[in-house]
Amino acid sequence: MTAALEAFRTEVRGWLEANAPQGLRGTRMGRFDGYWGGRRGKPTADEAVWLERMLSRGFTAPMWPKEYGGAGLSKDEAQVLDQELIRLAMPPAAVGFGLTMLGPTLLHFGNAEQKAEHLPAIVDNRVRWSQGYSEPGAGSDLAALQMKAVQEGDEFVVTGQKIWTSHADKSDWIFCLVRTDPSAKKQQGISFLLIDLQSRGVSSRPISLISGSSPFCEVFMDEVRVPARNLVGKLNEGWTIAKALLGFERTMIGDAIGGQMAQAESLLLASAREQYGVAEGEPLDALSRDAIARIAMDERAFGLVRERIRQTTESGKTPGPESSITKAYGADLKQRRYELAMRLLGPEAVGWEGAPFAQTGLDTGREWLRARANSIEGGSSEIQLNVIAQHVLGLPK
Amino acid sequence: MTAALEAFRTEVRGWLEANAPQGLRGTRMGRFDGYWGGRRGKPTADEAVWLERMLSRGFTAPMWPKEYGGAGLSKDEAQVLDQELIRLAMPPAAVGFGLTMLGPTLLHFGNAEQKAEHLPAIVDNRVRWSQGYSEPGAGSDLAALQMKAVQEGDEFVVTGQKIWTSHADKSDWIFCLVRTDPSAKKQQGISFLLIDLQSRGVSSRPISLISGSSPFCEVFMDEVRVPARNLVGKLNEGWTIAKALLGFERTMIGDAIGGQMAQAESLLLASAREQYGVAEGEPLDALSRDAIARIAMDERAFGLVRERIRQTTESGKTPGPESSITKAYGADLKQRRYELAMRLLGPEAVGWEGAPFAQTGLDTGREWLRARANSIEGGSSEIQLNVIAQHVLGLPK
Amino acid sequence: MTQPLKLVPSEDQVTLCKQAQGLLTQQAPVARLRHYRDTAGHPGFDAGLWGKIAGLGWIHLHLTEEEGGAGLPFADLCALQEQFGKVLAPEPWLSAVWATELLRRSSSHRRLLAGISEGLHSVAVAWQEHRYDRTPKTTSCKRAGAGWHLSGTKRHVLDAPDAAYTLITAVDGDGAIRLFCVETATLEATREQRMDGRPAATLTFALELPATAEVTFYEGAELAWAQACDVASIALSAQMVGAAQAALDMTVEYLKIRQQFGVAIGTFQALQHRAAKMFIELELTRSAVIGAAAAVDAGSDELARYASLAKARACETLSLIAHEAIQLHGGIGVTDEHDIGLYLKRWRGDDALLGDASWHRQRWAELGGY
Amino acid sequence: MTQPLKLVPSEDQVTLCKQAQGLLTQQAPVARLRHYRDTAGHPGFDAGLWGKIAGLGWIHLHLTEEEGGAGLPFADLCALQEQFGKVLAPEPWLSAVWATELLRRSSSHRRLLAGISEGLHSVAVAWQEHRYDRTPKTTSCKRAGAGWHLSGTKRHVLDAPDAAYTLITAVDGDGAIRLFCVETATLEATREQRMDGRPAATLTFALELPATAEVTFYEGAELAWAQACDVASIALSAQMVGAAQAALDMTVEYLKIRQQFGVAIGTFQALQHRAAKMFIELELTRSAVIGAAAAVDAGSDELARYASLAKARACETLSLIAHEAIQLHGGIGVTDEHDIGLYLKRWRGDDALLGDASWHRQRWAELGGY
Repeated sequence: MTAALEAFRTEVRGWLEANAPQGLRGTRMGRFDGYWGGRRGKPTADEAVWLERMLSRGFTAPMWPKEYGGAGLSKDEAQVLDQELIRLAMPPAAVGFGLTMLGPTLLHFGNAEQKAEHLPAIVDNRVRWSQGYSEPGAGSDLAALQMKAVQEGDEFVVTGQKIWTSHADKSDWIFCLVRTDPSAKKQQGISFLLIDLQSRGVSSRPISLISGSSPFCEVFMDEVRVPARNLVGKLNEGWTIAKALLGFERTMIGDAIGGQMAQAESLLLASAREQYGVAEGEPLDALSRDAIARIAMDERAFGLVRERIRQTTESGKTPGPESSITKAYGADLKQRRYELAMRLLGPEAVGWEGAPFAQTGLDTGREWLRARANSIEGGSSEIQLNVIAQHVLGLPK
Repeated sequence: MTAALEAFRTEVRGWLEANAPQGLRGTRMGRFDGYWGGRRGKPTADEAVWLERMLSRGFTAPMWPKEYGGAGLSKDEAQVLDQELIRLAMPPAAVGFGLTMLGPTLLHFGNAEQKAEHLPAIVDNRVRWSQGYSEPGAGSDLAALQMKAVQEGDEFVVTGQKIWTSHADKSDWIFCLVRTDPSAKKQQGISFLLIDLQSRGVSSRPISLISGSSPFCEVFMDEVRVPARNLVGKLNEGWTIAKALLGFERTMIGDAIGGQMAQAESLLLASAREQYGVAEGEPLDALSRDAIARIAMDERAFGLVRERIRQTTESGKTPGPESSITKAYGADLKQRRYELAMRLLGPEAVGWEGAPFAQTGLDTGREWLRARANSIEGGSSEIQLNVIAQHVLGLPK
Repeated sequence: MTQPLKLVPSEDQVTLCKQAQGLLTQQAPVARLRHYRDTAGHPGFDAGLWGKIAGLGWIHLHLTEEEGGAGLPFADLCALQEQFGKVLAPEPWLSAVWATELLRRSSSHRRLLAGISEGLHSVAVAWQEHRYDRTPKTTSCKRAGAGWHLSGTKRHVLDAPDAAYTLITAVDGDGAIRLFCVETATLEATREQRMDGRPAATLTFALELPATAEVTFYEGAELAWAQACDVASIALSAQMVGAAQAALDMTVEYLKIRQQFGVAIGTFQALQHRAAKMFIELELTRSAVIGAAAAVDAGSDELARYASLAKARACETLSLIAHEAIQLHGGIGVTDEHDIGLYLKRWRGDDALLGDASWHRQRWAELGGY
Repeated sequence: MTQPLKLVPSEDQVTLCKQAQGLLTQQAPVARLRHYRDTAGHPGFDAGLWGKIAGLGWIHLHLTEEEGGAGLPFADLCALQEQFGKVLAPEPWLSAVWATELLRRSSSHRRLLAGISEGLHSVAVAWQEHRYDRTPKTTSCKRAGAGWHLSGTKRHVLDAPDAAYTLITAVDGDGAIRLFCVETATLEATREQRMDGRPAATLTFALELPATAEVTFYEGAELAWAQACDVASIALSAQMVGAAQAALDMTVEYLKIRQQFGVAIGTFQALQHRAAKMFIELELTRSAVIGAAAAVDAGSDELARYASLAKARACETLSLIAHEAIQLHGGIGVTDEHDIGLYLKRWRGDDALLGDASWHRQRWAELGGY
């Protein structure tokens, strides 16, 4: 096994050395900073080459079956590939909610036609997906959603509003939770529907955050007609799918934060040294040192808990309540990290834009503000704590 | 007004200079470290003289009416007296739950006979009172209490168990919440009863805490016969009295902690200097300094909030929900103070008894453990937070 | 035995607060901040409102009658600051308090003091160079003939873009602190676009000044500078208590109306406890600030410790409440559209002014000899 | 690219843990601690149980076959430590691990190593003088003829009252660290009555020792001492994870059964969130400890950082959980009668062993060059 794995590593390394465009090497920013594709996507020349080559190996969706364009790799092989990509600091060739959220969901719950129609277009990044879950009245209480879909012949007619839809303005399709039985009990009348965003009656509006402009949008649907074959799973049984997908989303957010945290110690250190004028190799003041070490150590433990979950979870299995740990802790950790970064910046932390503020400080300020949303989006920390208390610890409702 | 107050101060100062026994001057430990009285109380010669002289002025209960042995002072005059006592560091001449809890309650809710019978014996410290509130099944949910009192002619027959009764073994009487109507809704069937602890059928058992032996007892009542005239307020309407008394108790605990905290900064400093070998006048390490300053500053703010409440509250008024602030914050503050004290002691903090541990370290350890109960006794911090959320902020139940 | 500080408001103060509330609620909704923030025009506040405040005599309310004031307690001024802080008002009141506290200790610039009180002149205080150090390091003054040569850079000078005059701290050749009053127009100013949207600038200068530009003090510049900073810190802390109160009020209100899972989210005990903890911290901080204001009125020799107590607690409490307020508002809380985010940004700005909590704890310790 | 550490238990390890659970649940209830605590007799633990543990080959489980062990991963030993920690067992396992890690790096005391493994000898490690410094300051050794003069005082020497031998750290005239193996009976011992009820003593000595008393190391004493302390810290952290798990389990159980206001108190959201937060912290800490054990097995060059990570987190997490556990148990939680308080006292003892969280954070920073 390990020998086979090492052989795979050698082969992959060689292939990457030969095929990874020089212009992209060393440019990796994280697991989610790469080419997002879609009809409106404009890859650079390097990105286009990189995508095409990776596609030839099925490496944009390494663990998906080959029939849909994946590589059919085992979990361990996929990890080796990942490590080799990181080794060259290559950005992922394709990124998107299709790969991280809808794809795994369709693999579980989609029928043969849906898989055949949508998975290949996710793998090769032709179609960019967005997520239609939250509504103004359905945040933490997601099952209170009101967007209604009425079946008329072989179509659903969809009317309502979604909110917090990332990149709706750049996406091609949206997967939506819709209410198909208003008379049933909350969770029971919900269905999971795939909707082409170019359909007549769809409109969207971007949302500004406290940190400035954002990828989030509101999406409005006014009698949008959706073919009935776009229903995933059974009618009124979308809640199970919704929950599984939330697991993928939580894991994705946890991983994303993990990636962003990797540099925390050295960045905080550099900032403290600059602010207090302490040369490399000299000890920092005790308060800064203690605070930075705390974040760095928590970051290491966070990496270990995610790796332990990864090693424990069977390949391809829907993430369980343990994904609530990484979601909640990751949000908290990132917030604490930026809070400390701001504290180190001190009076320089008040900048919003332009001189006399340094750009790194301005970026830190925006990240600090943006991080406030981390404990709200993708299931608030309060919801994650509820899940852990009730579904892991078994405390009564 | 201020002139009259200054005249009063001059007079009191002169009287104290003439009458405060020399042997007690400078021995004050706090507001609740003095002579606790009662049938079993054995005052020292100085304590007996001090009590007698203070009684001659009504100064053991300075704001109570003169007819019951008080001095009938205004709130401001009482504060002047207090300041002058502190000036000489005199311990209070009489201390006890009669003065802090039952007395104010009887002044509000007692009838003329009850006031005449009990208040003078509280003022002159003849009778020591204890409090019979909590039961094993009725902690935070005090109104779930089960000790039953059945009226038979002009007597109640009382059976049941109380817990957390401080000094039951040294007290003469107990004020109890008892259930007089088992069929009524929880809060409605409760009465407030005064019971002589020498009655037949009363027994008690001391409780050991994690910090060692304690003043707490369990009290058992087995068909104890209590004269019906000892009912305070109306039958089945004891809950209102109970709540008012809890306000006095919370204020008392807050004040007690405030008194204990007064020395926190200098004691923590001395300990840090000793542990780290830092001479007086030299700066401490940054982490200790920050931690000690935090406690010291919070202590100052805590003193200010209590003083502000004192100045705001009308003289003699039942304390409102603001007493929940001082109870909850006081417990937290004291716990944090001892946690820091232990952290400064480091490996020396693990002692329980005897050499090779220094006595101050051992005392700190016991106080640290004892402080854990501060957020549980007298209404847990959780209950105080409930009260603030619902009764101050008006959040819905 | 000194009397305990007076911590309850007088009837006068209550009346004054009501008047301020009426004025500010009507004319100074929080939302107006976005306008000043997004336009960065001149002035960066409502000159009409500021004129009204001056006209009511509030700016010099706590000055003695000899100084042209009403002789009211500083506690009353702080009560007004609290109302002012509730709506995150961008008017230059803090700078006015600060400059006033400097100039009333000075023999040289009495006319300017009157100008501030009457709202005629807005005066900025330029002091900041590196972090929170109050002693200038790089801004220096040298005798040049009968006058002075003054040069240096000051950062984050609040209200400078609209100030007629700027008071600048500098060190002389002996390392002593001196203060100069300069027309702002003579300084090279880079306007800052700040998170809190308030007008501020970085100032750079190399000036030849007449001797009369120096602000001279009755009891020395060092003491005056320290005391003025302490008094200003207390006024700022009072503003922060107001901001924290408003953010908590908005949040409690939201908890009562926002429905999820078929009930108001304010019924959830975890949220109730968090709201209660915020309330407790706020009450402690309010008491600290009231105590500090009373210490000013009582002429307490612990002014510095009280000021550091007030500012440290105000920083921590407004931080707690502004952060929690956003979380408890959920998604809407992180949108620019909702006012609650403005409180978090204001905290950031206020935190950076005159020292953060950690800096003040260190100062408290130093004042205590450890 | 190194492989990520293996963080999942092998089947062997799972089997081993079940076996340990069976043994300890049956023969080592937490309540027995009160007996050892209150009598302070000899030995201060259950010799029969300790013999069984030795008999099962667990003490030297992770030693190589050449060293007389079973060649199992250190991770397996840590999994056993966790089970052991759950019941707050007072048996001298930590001292055994510590001494073993020292002696397996030594060429001089192989027979003693075997004696420890077989449970024949209990060996204490005497190192502590002032706070958590690992380098001896006052205990010194001087050459005296062919042997050594060793003198000093060591505090809080765990398991010393029952140990046949004590390993003592000292500095020689050149400031280098040396280790000596001494019969405990030759030392002046003051038994400590500790909060956690474990046997420990303060040792004072001024001895003439033969040259053979020195423990000599293949790769130098300094490295061996550092590594042994790190490995012992990880084993201790695993015990602390076990204690935290047990305290959390007891608390969650209590939340389910304790009724107030007509419902189980575990239905209250504020308490649910607190329990969930404890669980999250514990999972992070468990991962850190598992990672540290895996780092030992992998021969990682980050051993020191992993050890400090594990111990710092174990201290913080057991503190959090032990404190919260008492609060959530309410009144019964602060009585000596209930077991939950024993966890808080054990935390205090474990916290003071081999460095508290703050000390390890500082060490982490120093290892990182800041």
